[in-house]
Amino acid sequence: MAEQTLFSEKDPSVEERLAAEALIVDVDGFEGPLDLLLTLSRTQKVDLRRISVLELAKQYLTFVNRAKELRIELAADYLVMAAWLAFLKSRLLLPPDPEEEGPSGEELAAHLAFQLERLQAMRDAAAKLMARDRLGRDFFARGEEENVARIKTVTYTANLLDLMQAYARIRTKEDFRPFVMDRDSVFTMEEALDRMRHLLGFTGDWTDLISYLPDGWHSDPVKRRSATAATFAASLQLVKEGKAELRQSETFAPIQLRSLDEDE
Amino acid sequence: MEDQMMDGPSTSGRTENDTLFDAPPMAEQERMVEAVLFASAEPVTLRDLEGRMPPGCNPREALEHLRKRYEGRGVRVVRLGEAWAIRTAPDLGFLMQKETTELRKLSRAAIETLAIVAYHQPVTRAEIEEIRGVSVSRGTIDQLLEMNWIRLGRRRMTPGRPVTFVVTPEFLDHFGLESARDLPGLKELRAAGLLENRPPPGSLPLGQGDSDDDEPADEQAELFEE
Amino acid sequence: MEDQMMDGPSTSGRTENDTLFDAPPMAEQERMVEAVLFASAEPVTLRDLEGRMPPGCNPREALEHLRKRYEGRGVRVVRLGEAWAIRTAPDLGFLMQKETTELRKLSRAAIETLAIVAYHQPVTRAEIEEIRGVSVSRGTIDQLLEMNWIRLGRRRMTPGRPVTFVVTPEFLDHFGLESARDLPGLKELRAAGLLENRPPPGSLPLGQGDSDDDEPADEQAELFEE
Repeated sequence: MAEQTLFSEKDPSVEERLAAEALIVDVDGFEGPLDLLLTLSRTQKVDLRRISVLELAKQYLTFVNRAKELRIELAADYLVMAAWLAFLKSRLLLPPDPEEEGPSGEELAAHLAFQLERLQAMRDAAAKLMARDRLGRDFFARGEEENVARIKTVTYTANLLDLMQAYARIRTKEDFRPFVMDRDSVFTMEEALDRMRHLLGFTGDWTDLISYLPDGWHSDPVKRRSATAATFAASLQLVKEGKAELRQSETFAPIQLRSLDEDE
Repeated sequence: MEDQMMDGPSTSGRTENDTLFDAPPMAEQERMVEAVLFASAEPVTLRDLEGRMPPGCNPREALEHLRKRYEGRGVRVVRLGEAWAIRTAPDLGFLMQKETTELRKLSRAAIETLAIVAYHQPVTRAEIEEIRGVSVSRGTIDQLLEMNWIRLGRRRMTPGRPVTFVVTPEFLDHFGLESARDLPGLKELRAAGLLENRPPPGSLPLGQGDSDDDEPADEQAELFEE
Repeated sequence: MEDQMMDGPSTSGRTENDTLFDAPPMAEQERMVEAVLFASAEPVTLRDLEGRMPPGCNPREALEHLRKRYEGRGVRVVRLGEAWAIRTAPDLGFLMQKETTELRKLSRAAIETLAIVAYHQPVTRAEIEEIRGVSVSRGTIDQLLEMNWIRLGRRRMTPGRPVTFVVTPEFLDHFGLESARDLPGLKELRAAGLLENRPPPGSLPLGQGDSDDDEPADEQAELFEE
C-alpha cells in the first residue's frame, strides 16, 4: 500500500503534473488551501458530491511537492493542509485499525467534500446575486425627490461606525494615559513633600518622622505603609535640598527629622 | 385643497377634526401612499407611513392596492422587508443610461462574504471563515458595513458571545429582493444541507498539541455548539 | 420581461431589431415615459425623451396618455415650460413635511458621550467625565436626551444618589442594534482596525489573553454596575 502511494506521488500523470505547474505559477491567486482544493477538484469533472477525495488529496500533495521542487515558498496553511491530507490519505488507504480512535477516513473525507461543495455553492450563489437586476443599473429609484420644504428641522445623526470610532478613540486615548489605579490608599511623595515643607517650619527640634504622617493614615496598614514610604522619601528629598537633617540612633530605631532653616 | 378629491360622498369627512373618528376612504389612503412613495428615493417604512398619514389609516392595505395598480407599468411598487419603494421596471433600464451609476467594484472576497452573510445569516465572522477556508480581512467586513449592505445582528449566546452579521434593507433594495427569504436558490441550498454548519467528524485533527493558537479553535468550538 | 405587457398582439414587436421598423405599441411607450420621468433628476424635455426612446416613438402622445392616467392620483404629470415631470398632487403636500429635515452629524462631544453611555450603561455623569477625561456640558446631555437616544436610568445607591443614563429603544433602532450588548467589544474594535493594535498597558498579561473574559469593554461596564 505505502509503496503504491509513494509511487503515485513521485510519478503523477502528465495531466496532473501540467495542472500542478500551472497552479503553482498562480499560487498567489488562490485564497487558501480550500480554494486550491476546489480548483483541483474541477479536473475530476464530476459532481462535487461524487468527488474522489483520495484522488484530490493526491493532487494536492503533488502540488505541494512540485512547489517544493521549484523552491516556491508556500504559506503555512498550505503545508498544514498537506499534512492533514497526507494523514487522511493514509486513513483512506490503510484498512481500518480497530484500536484507532477518532473518526474514520471516510467520515473525514465526507466532511471535506461537504466543505468544498458548500464553498462552491456559496460562490454560485454570489454569482447569481451579483447577476440580479440591480438598483442604479437595471432599475432606478426616484431621481428627483420631492421637496415641499415647509418645516425645516435639523436632525442630528450618527451611524454605528461613528459610534464605534468614537468609543475606540476614547479607549485609545486611555491607552496613552498613565495607568490610573484606585488611589484611595496611596499617599504620593509629592503630597508628603508638600505637607512636610509646610510643617517643617513649626517643628523646631528633632521630631519623629512618624508624626508627620497625615491624619487618618495611621491605622489602616496599607495606608500607613504608603504614607510612611512617601514621608520617608520626602524627608530624603528635603535633606538633599539642605533644608533638613535626619538621624537614627540605631538600626530600626525611630527616624527623626529636624529643620535646618532654623539654625541659620 | 380638499376640492381636488373626487371619490364620492365620503370625501367631505376628511377635515382635521373628523379624521380622529373617521379614517379617509381607502382610495384616498392609496393616493397618500402613492404620493409619499413617489417623493422618496429611499424605501419608506410602514411605521413612517403610519406616522405621516392621518390617524386610523391602514397603509399596509393601501400599499397592496397600489402594488396591484402598478403591475405591468413602467414603475413598480416593491416591498423590501418592512419598507416599501417605487422602482422602475427592470426591462426599461436601457432608457436610463443617464441615471446609471457606476457600481462599486467589490473584491471576490467581499462578494463571497456578502453572499455568505445573506444565505447564512445571522452568521459570525468565524463561520464566514470556516466556509471560505481563509480568514476574513477586516477591510472586507468594513466595506460591506460602510456600504450599508450588512449590519450587526444579535450576539450568539455561545461562549465569547460573538457578534453576528445580517443583511440590511438597503441590500434587499439594491438586489431587488422582497426579503432575504427570496434569495435565489435558497430553498435548494437548504434542502441540500449546504446552509448547515456541519461539525467536522470527531475532534479536530489539526493543531493537536498546539494550544498556543487556541483562539481560532475556541471560536470554532462555539460554532459547532449550535 | 415581455410578458409584463398586456396590450394585445403588437407586443411582440418590441425586440431590439424590430424597433427600427416598428415602434413599440403606445402602451409600451407610455411605460417608457413613466419610467424616465420617475427616474430623472430633473424635468425631461420632449427632445430628451425622443433621444432616449426607440426610433419611431411618439413621446408627446405617450405623455398625454400618461397625464390622463395620473389624473386624480397621488401624483400628477405636470408640464414645466418645455419639460415634463411627476409631482405630488397639491392637496397631499401635508404628507411631505417630514421629508424636509436636515441631517447633521452629531458633535464629537455628543457622539463620545453617547458611546460611553452605550458601552457603560447605566453610567453617571461623573463616570462619563472620568472616561472621557473632560467635563461634559449640560447641553450635550440635553441634546442626547432630547433626541431620545438616552434617558435617565435608576439612581445610583451611592452618596448623593446621582442619576444614571441608559440608551433607549430609539437608539437601538437607529443604530440597527438588537441590544446594547450587541455592540462590538474592545477586542472586536481592535480586530476591525478601529483601535490601535496595542494592548493597554498592564491589562493583558501575556499568554492569558484569549480566555473568554477577554472583553475589556464588558468588564468596564460591570465596574459601573451596582
